[in-house]
Amino acid sequence: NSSYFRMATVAVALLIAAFIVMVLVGVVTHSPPAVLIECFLSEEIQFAIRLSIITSVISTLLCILVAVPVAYALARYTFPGKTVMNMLMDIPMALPPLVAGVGLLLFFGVSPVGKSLAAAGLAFVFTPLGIIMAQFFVNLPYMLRVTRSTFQGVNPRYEYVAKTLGCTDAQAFWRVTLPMSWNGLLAGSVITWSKGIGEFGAGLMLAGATRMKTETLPLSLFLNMSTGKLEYAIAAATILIMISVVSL
Amino acid sequence: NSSYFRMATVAVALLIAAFIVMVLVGVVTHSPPAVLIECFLSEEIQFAIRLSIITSVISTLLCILVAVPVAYALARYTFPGKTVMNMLMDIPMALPPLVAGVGLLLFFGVSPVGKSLAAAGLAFVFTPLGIIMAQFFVNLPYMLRVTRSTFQGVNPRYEYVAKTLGCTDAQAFWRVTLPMSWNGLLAGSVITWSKGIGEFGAGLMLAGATRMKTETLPLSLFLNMSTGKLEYAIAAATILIMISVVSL
Amino acid sequence: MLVIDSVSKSLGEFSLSNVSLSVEDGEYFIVLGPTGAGKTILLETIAGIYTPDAGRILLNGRDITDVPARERRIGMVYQDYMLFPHLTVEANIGFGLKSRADPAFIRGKVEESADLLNIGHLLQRYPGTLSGGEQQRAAIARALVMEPEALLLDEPLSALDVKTRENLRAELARIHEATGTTIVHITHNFEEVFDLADRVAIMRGGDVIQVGTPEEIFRRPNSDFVAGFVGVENLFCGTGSGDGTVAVGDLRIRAENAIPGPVSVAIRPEEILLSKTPLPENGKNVVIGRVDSVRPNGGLVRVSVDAGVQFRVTLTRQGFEETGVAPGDAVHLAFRSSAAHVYPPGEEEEA
Amino acid sequence: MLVIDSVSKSLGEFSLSNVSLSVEDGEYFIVLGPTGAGKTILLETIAGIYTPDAGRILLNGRDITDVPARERRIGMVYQDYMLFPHLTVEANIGFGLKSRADPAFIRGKVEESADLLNIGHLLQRYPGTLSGGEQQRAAIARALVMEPEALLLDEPLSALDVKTRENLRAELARIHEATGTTIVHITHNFEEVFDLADRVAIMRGGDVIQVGTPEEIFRRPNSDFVAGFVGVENLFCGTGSGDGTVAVGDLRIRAENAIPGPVSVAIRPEEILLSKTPLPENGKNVVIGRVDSVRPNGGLVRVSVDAGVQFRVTLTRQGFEETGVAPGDAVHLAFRSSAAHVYPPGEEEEA
Repeated sequence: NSSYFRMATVAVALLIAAFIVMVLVGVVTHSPPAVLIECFLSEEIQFAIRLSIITSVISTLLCILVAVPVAYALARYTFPGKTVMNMLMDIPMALPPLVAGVGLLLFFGVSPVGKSLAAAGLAFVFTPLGIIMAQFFVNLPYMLRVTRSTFQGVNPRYEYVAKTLGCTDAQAFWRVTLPMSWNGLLAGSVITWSKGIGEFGAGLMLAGATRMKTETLPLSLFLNMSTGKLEYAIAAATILIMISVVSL
Repeated sequence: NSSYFRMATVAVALLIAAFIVMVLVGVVTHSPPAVLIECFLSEEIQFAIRLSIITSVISTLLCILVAVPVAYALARYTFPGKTVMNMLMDIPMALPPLVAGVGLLLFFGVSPVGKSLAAAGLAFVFTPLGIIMAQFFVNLPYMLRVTRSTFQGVNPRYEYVAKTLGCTDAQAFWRVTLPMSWNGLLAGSVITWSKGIGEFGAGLMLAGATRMKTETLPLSLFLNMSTGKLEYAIAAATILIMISVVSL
Repeated sequence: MLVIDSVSKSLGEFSLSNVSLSVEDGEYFIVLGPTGAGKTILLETIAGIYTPDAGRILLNGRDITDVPARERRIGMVYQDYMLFPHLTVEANIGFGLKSRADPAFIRGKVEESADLLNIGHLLQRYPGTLSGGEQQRAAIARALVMEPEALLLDEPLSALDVKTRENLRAELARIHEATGTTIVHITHNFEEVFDLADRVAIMRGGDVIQVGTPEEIFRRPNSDFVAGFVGVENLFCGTGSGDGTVAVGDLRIRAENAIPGPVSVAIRPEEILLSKTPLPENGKNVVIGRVDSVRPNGGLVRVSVDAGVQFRVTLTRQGFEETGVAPGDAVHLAFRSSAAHVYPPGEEEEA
Repeated sequence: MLVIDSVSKSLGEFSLSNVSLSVEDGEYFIVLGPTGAGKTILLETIAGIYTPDAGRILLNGRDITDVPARERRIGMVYQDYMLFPHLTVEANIGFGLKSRADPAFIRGKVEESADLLNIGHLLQRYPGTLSGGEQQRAAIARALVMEPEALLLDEPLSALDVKTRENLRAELARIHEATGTTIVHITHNFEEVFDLADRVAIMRGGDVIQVGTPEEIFRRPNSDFVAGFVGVENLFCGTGSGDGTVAVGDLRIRAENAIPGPVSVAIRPEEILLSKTPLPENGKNVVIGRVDSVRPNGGLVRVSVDAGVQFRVTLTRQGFEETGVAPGDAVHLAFRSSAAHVYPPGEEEEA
């Protein structure tokens, strides 16, 4: 009968959904509420929350600032290097953040460019600034993807009409394409921000895992797991789960 | 003039592309080739390569096996829990793998289900099996997304016609929808595999970082960075970059 | 005989509400209606893709309402062909036979069906390499090879260019004659009706509004909607009297059917004669008016005449030039009483 | 005057090859052609969206080939309206004025333009809440408020339903009369030509094939392509002689124009008289044949007559019924020599 197939596929779907929910709920319900709240209010977790929010907001703003012009160029213009650029945007789907972190570490720690930046006061290695750079580097391609497809979704004829009505390219973008793209940009920013909050591998390499210095929520989770302070780790994990769920 | 805007956006795009390329090239060219090759051939890196390939291939096969029926159910049927299911598929865009790893650690290490599985010989905690589970759990939602959109791209009327020609639901799927979806499934599998190879956070938590036991390439990179064996870390990173670039 | 008995089905924006139709054995039945009228949903419900929310479907006496699609013996052909792109034309046509019989039997049936559709030379090609017309032929062959008790065609000509459409229209008529299969064909294009249909149903918003022969629908619409859909440009509100005439403003029009009280009168613009000189009455309605405007439109000329109410008359160019009429001229109009059809006023009256 | 002088432009699958046209001041110029003929690219090149690969564009004597779109004073209206969805109708219409002048001036101009298009009551609405016809009116108002020297319309009626299309067609004629703006309107729909165009250009595959008044194009096509496009169903191959007649098989046809040697002859199916009784010659071509088939088609009847070559004759139903003709009857056909147009054979002959 035709419905057996349907029942079988739906059953697998429900089973998998149950497994995912159980894993997540297992984390959130592991500690008794009182312990959880105590951990939330501890100086360390409070520091991690603050640092995570500050770094992720700044890196998201940087992503937006860079992604908007780059995505527009990719969506509307042809230029040498465009193909490479589009490929680079696909790499992070496959490039581990850990490797990106090592790359950034070498770039800012060893290369002449990085050394002169550090000499000028812009030190990224083992500093909170490094966390921002790590988040920016790892998340930029995602933001670029979302922004590019948002711009591609706006028919260029809107801009053509704007130009026949007296707009320069920049005015047409500013008065027409950008306002028509708000929803896409907003959605992209929220994802970027929430990915930034959860960024671990690249930050670990570039900014290191120094308690109360570069300790964002994921690094706090890692440090506390390593040192066996399970309840603090759970607290950090719980906050990260809540952020993921809320940002959907 | 209208081309200023164009030049400005393209310039930002090229600058960012150059930055990304420099960071990646910096890693690959850091060690002299002779050192790199020596590291490639070392017992440790050889072990990591083997373990990475074995675990990622198995986890990818598991992802395909689960994703195909679930994605089909999500693409074609309505059932209770479908909305939740679709939301769960969006969570990993935001949920840090580290948190997923803690969740899996608690589920398999502490929960009754996990304990009875371990008693039955299926131990996931601090074992290579855990690496497979971590990769499966983190990558499944990506595979699901790709597979779902592939199935959604096949007009259901092909199945309707197949049914009027005597097919059951399962036959229509097997003889029509699946063959029409090969390209999408293949692309999704390659991405899943290459993400599996690079998976770090979840594996670190569930399988731990034990040299020559659960040492995949990313864990090798991490362990060797921690212990200051930079040339080994670079070797692992170089292999990971090559895999990312090749799998595009 | 295919009987759709009070079938309702709701699928979000499209729906069927209490649709009843019966299609005779071997009949070529066309369902005509604008986009969104529920035509495709009707076909898919007949084919067994959807189960009706209410009502029954009977095929040759058998109640097939709950029979799955694969056991209904009903063929389906879509506007976009839906040929399986990963299979050759031969494998497409043989798709439904595969589980049934030995390869030689399948091969024979496939070739027979392909020959009927004149695509015997395309069997080894893949659908992506065929023209639209060839793909549609292959899709029809794929359905016919199953020897269905009814064949459903979902706008089979809409995706084709004008020339191919005409060829395939002739082909459909030929195939219908050769196989004798009962065909239900849906379309929004009135042109297909005259060449193909034995009977026509007009649908709108999930309802069947009128059923009849093409001539009946075309000349005797039962509502403003059908009248507008089949291109009756002269629609007047009037009052019917018992003696078979209708008062429209100051005019008294003799109509073919008589309904007392408020009515609508429909007169096709091609059924009106126009002349500068008085026309012999011969039992016709004769009206005098003045030409408002003359609009050449392709090979036709549309003349608007003020005779108290506004009449629209369509002539060929040749015919128009012979009348020698120009805007402002006084003219005589004549039309048979059989050209004036009366129906109750208001939207959506049932037949 | 708008002059397109030998303009070429290649954009992947669409292109213009050496197109030359000149549109007079205040003219309503229609460019007609099938999908993919390069019509939209032509408009967008005129508007300044693309720079031509070769050739020049002149507007009222000024060479605007390299002038950016924003300084060309050319308005553009697309089939899909392209109203800015985040702005009210008022802000859409005033969009182009925003940088120019004080709010009161803008307000006045916007209201004037909106009144011209009868959308004064919709100014505070957002485009998403308007019907297709209202959106197209707003799009036209937005272009007109800039007082362009030329207005380009890209299939402005194609996205609308039949009724709205007719209204807006009349509206376009009125606006053209009221403003006197030079209009270039592209379409694939021949119907729009008769109501609107002063002159027409036929395009195909990036080339302009023929330019002329609607009457000229309609009755005197210069190629098989144009003849087919405007619906000339009788196309015969023949041999012209010096005396103004053309031999088509055994027939000798007097044509309006004479070309010696191999020619094509085009005769519109509506320009042929059909009768059971002999027709007076009066300088007409008279042909005797036998009726092959009679196909009622809507309000028209298409008759196919075998007279050595196959003639197709279109009559209204009324006209057909008066002839009393049935399939198999011997009939007389007559058509004026001016109805037979001769052009050199072969595809794509230039005018």
